[in-house]
Amino acid sequence: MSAVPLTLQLLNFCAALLLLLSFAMLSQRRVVNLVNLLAVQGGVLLLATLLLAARTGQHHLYLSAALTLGLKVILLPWLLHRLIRRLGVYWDAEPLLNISGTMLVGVLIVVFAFGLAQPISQLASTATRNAIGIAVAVVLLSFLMMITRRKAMSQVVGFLSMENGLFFGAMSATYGMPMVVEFGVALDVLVAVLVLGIFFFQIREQFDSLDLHHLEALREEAAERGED
Amino acid sequence: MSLELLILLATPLTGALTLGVLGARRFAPELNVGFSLLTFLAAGALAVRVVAAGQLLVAHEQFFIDAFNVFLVTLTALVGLTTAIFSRPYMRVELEHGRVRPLQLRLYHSMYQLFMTTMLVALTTNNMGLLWVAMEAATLSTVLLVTLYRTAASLEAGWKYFILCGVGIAQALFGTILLYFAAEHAIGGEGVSALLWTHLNGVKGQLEPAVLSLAFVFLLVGYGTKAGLAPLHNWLPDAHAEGPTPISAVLSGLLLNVAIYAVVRCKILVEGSLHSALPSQMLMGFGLLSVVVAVFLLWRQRDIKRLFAYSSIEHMGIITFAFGMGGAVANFAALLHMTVHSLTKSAIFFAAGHAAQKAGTQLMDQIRGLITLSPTIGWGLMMGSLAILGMPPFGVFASEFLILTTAMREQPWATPILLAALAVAFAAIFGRVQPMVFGETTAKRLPHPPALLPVFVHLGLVLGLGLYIPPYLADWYRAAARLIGGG
Amino acid sequence: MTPAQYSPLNACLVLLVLWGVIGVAGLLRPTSLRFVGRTLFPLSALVSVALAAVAGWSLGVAPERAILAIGLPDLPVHLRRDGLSSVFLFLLGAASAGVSIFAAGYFRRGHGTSAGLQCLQYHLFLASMGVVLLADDAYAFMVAWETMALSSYFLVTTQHGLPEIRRAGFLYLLIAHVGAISILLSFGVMQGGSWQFTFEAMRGARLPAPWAAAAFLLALFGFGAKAGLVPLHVWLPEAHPAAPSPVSALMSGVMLKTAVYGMLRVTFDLLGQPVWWWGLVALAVGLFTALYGVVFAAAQSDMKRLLAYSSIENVGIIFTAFGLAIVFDGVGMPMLAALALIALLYHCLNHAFMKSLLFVGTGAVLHSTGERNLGRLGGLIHRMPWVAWLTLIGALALAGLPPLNGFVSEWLLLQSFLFAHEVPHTFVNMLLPLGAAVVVLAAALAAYVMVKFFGVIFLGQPREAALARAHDAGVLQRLGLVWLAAGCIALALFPTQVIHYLRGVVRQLSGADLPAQTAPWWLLEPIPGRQASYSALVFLLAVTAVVLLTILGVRLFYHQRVRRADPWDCGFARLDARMQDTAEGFGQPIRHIFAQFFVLRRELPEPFDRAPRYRVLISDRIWLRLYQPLAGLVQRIADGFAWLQQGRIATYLLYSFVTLVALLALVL
Amino acid sequence: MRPIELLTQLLELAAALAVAPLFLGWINQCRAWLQNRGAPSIWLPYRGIRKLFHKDAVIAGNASQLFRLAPYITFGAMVVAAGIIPSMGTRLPFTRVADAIALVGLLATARVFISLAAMDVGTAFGTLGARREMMIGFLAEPALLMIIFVASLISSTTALPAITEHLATQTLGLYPSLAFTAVAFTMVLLAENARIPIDNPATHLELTMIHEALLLEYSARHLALMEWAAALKLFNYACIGFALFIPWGVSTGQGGPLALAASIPVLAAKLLAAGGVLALIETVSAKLRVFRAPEFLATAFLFAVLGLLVHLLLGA
Repeated sequence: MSAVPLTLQLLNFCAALLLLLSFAMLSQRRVVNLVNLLAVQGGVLLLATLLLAARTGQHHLYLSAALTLGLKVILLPWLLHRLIRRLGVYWDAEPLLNISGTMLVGVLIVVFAFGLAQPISQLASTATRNAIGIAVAVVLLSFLMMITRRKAMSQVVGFLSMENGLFFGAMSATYGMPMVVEFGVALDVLVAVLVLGIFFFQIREQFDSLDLHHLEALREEAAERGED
Repeated sequence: MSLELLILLATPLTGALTLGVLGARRFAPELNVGFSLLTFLAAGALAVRVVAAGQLLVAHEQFFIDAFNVFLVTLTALVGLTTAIFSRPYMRVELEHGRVRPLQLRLYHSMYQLFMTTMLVALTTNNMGLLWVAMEAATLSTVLLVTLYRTAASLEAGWKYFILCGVGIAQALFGTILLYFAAEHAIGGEGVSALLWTHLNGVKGQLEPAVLSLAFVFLLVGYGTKAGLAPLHNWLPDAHAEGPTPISAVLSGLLLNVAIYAVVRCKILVEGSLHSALPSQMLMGFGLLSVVVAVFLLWRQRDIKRLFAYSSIEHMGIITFAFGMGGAVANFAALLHMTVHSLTKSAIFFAAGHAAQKAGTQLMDQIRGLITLSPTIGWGLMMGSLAILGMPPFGVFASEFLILTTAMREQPWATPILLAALAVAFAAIFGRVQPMVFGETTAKRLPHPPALLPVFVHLGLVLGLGLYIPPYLADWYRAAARLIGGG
Repeated sequence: MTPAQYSPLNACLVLLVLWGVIGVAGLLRPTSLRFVGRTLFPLSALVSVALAAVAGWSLGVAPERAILAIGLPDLPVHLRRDGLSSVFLFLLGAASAGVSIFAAGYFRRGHGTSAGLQCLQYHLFLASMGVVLLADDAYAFMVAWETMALSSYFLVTTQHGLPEIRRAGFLYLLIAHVGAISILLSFGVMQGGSWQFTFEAMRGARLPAPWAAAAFLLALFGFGAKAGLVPLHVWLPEAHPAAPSPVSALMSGVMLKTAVYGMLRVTFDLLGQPVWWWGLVALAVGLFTALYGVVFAAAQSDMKRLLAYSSIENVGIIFTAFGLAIVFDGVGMPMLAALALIALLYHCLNHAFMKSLLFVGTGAVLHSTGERNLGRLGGLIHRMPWVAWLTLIGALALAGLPPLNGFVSEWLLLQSFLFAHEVPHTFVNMLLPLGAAVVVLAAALAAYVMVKFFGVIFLGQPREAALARAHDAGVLQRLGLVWLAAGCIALALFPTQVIHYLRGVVRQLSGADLPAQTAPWWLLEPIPGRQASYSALVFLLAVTAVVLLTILGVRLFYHQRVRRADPWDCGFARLDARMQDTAEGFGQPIRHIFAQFFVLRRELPEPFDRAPRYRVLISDRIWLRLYQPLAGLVQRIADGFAWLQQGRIATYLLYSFVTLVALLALVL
Repeated sequence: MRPIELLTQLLELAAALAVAPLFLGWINQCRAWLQNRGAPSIWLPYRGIRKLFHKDAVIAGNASQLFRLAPYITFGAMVVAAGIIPSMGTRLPFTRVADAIALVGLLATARVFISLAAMDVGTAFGTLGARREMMIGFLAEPALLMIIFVASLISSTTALPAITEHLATQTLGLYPSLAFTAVAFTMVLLAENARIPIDNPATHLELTMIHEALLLEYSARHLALMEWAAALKLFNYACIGFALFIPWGVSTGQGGPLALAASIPVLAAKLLAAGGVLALIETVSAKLRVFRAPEFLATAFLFAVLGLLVHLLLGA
């Protein structure tokens, strides 16, 4: 173990932390806390990026670290908090699948993800080979979270944590994407959140609630055939 | 950076900005048409140049035009133009009905141009990452258009569109990352170039199969969601039905094509590295599943735009199946089918949109006797439906002819399914369209004459493609088919 | 064109184009009956005559090709005219000439599609049939084929205001489309992986046996759907009554034959070597169709439905001959195969004339009485003698009675059946002669049907007062009727000449041929030495001679006095026209004997009804047992899929998730 | 053609025309004897015909030309049929014109015209008769064709004279298959000629009759022709039966005047015997309900098919 340098240990630690955080989100039912957790996740991501930058000395990593700080640690949580306050949605209703069950499925997903990441890790020359597995796990867990939640807001949080997972995957596997792409992605995420904001207000003024069961009208109901 | 390309990409972008300011003025629709026209001209020039000078690699290799995407670019620009022409009177009527307010009209026009930009970027870029960015941007630019009417249904549709496509596209991003990862491995990590399709294509032989198969799954699920392949299609009918008709037309006619385009680009790489039939089988599976699911859901539609949305899913399925079969003929047929489908389907949406406006409803049971109400709309809808159902001498038949005959030889097991599916589709769609076109009418006339020029231009083109494919076009298709491989 | 480059094929093409031009011309003044009806349609009739002449003249001419510069990139439109095409082109021209000239007098003001548009669709229909017969590659064939279906669909739905007509059109186009896809798949098999869709390449391709069988069966399904083989016949009795009578005449007289043409083309030309058991399949289907069709025809009470079902019967007979030909050809009896094929082609020609004649006859009746229901017709022979007597010719011909033409082809068919026992397969050689019995039963029933058809419409007393105002057909309509009747008679009296031409066609098609004909020109003796001979001409002369002699004798030896009186009323003095036997009554024995064919619903009057009424609803068992369950099945599956789509976004996300995980597991 | 052949032809026609009513008379005679009641004069049919010819024709007011033409056509058809069937000699110049199948067709034509004529007046009875007549027809025709099939399988031709000649000059004279078909043929004959058990020529009770219902509106010369044609039809059927099943005695091959002369008494003998047999059958059997007729004729068809199979099996 001593062979492993400190930064690397720290990186692995961050990875583990990310996984923990996504489980925490999965179990969390208060929307405010969800957002906070998201912010923390961003923070860990930032930390990981900095560590990686320090270790490899690739400068564009600093840039993406800055992006992360600005976007994922400060801007998005702030926006979401404002939305929550303006719309007054603090609690998510009872999730579709109860927490413990969700946890169980989550564990299975983690196993699956690690198994999946095995072949990749074999040939990863980068420092944080085994981090990819975790990235996949985070992505899938956020997916699970989106499936199980009822409030639009928590789905959005899930969506963003999925983005975080992706980001972590990109970094750990390849020291981040080329800058063009990084910016593009960041821009998209930003716009996405803005659009979301507009959405929320529209939905709100339409249904005066963000509960998703309002959004289940468009379905395939029985249609009697005309002449044919 | 070639001039044509510059104009091609810059025009809609400036259009988006300009209309973002002036979009609410009376002349905004004309402006919209103008920008689209300019784009189309640029696309034409580009096509001519590429046909003359072969493929084109510009802007530090960031942009890349070859036979495969150049005809899609032209097609996109053309449909963009005709849709703009169509939306002029259409949105006017909507305005008078008070379904939209001037400010929303501004949003509409600006987003329309932005959407065109993203489409064109996605088609012309050489950078898989940029492709992803453009696809995501396409979603974002259309999602607000879907909710333009602010009705409950449109909001729901928009929300589903946003979430499902967002999540889907996120998978695509992960796939792209894995691709990058593998590429870095093969090429050695000089950052940017490892995402350039041309480079990847060059070294696809050495890409790590294990990674690429994973990457392909993520990419397929991601872009497949946008292409509306079952079971990832659920956003599509809602978004098509609830948005304004011009948007339904471009979503169906362009976005789906571009998504398929992305999938095929990825397939080329993955197949090159895997040397296994896995990707083809996945495509064929998705294709058949989409066709079957779509035709059976067609059977029970009541909303005219939903109906044709499902028919779009069906045709995407057919195209995917054809690409999955591979081989010169099948690829050729698939490309042809992409062309004729987007032309026909947008034409149908134009006609259907006018029909719905005239009848004041989208429910097919309440639309009757169009042929007496307005012969042009009636015949447009009738001919369009017959064309999309693969009735010769329309071009859709030409491609289906090739696809079916190929399937009969290559994948005979699939033909009974296709036969049954096409039969059900015919019964479903024609059984609905016939009473709408024929019979006794109820609705009243409207002040604005319908802009049916686009409808008949499109149908004319499709008809022409059915009877005679000009040599240079055929060469395009052949070259593209060769590019995609198998040929 | 100069005689140097004159070729029948070019001439045919020019004529087809002319049809197209005439059709488009109809759009110039779409609502003017004078222009469309009195000018364009006679012109198109002239074109038809020219086509018939060219085709007839080109029967002996060697096959010729042409390639047009349109079509798919690697597949320009190939055209080829050989004997087979010529026969059917002749059929097309000759039949459509009569129908068009009739149609010229048929147009009326009325809502529905305008005359000009009908003119366009009508001529598109004719031209596409012509192209079907000339096409020499799969794509051109399919395009023409579907254009034919489409144009006829629009003609069927001329009166699209009425729901039942829309329904008929829908059913027709649906089945036609499914059939077309099946034909397409059959072509897909036949191109044998060479990706050459020209018929030339298909002739060259040697398919392994199972593939060849698949191609044949697919083609049988596809063309059978168009020809109206049971159980794919359901569209036919709906579409034929729905269409205007001239169109029904064309659909029944000519379009059904294009399906036969396609079947012959595929089996004997493209596949080359048919296997004998294919013939058994076709034979079985054909026989069943013949019986089914004629039994239902006997039970109908709508005159056009009746004719439609009788068309199904004749298609059945044609496919019986087809199957027989394949069997003989497969077991190496070329002479008999030739005989069966000649019978087949002959019957095609016959049916084209007879059925067109009857349909335009009903058209004339419909035109002057506005009535299609047999229960409201009767006694028209007094009001419309022309139509009546000319229709009688068609009816007798269709009943297969000598000396008219229907008998000739059935006679040839039976002659070839006589040898079935020599087929070197046990069971087959015992069962085949029974097929002959079925054919005869069908023919005899056809006579029954025709007696009902003619008797109820034209004989007896008028069942409605309105019929007193019925007027005979106009000049143009008479011309059409006369032309078709003359065709029937010509085909009846000069079989040897017709067969002389058909022999060449059959030789070209399958290499089989009859032995050299030794009989004199007036005597039909297909296989010399068997003394099985028939001469319609002498036959007719003999009967007429005897009849004339008898009449003469009676006049000579006895007197001519005739008194008119009321018919014998059994002392019940208040007999009126409505007490005549009805069409339903006439069909009653058939319903009784073939009860298991029908699903009957009867409404019998109560003894003390104020307004007693008797109604019988006859429905097609196949429709109830096959098609409705099919629709139900589709509905159920659709509901199943719909259940998956409940609008909850979480569910949709779950679908994506599961798909993702499943695929990942797949590649793992 | 040789004069002798022409002579034969003419003789046959003359015989048919002359003897047909007599044959009818003879059958009635026999039946009367069998039912031991006093027999009417054997010449009665002739008298009836002659009387009818002299009467004034009364025609329904709305009868059309078809109605007046039908009797002549029917009569003509029967005469032509008589010319085809080899009752005395097989070398008939006219027979090449029509083989057995054409003969069946000819009889069918006659039937159709009678039925149409019956429908022409438009009374209930006419249509009823026409309906039943056509029903019997389409049931009987397949059976008759099967019968002819068997015979023509044996002699590999459908020309009636050729069949007769082949059968008559055959050394082996005994065909089990023909035995079956003979039974079938007798049944068809009864049905086709409106005899018991299908129809009762002696009754005028409208609801049970077939043949009489058809002729209900006819009178005078038309009726006479119809009756004569009916007699001819019966005679023809009898002769078909002779030609197929007891062909011996006709002048075959190069048989000269002597053979022809010899064949006349033979024919007479056959007719007498046949009349007796018919009378016997009609006496011992009762009339069936109309809807038993299908079963009756189905049985006939079955016998014919059995004959066919037996032939294919034994080659005899």
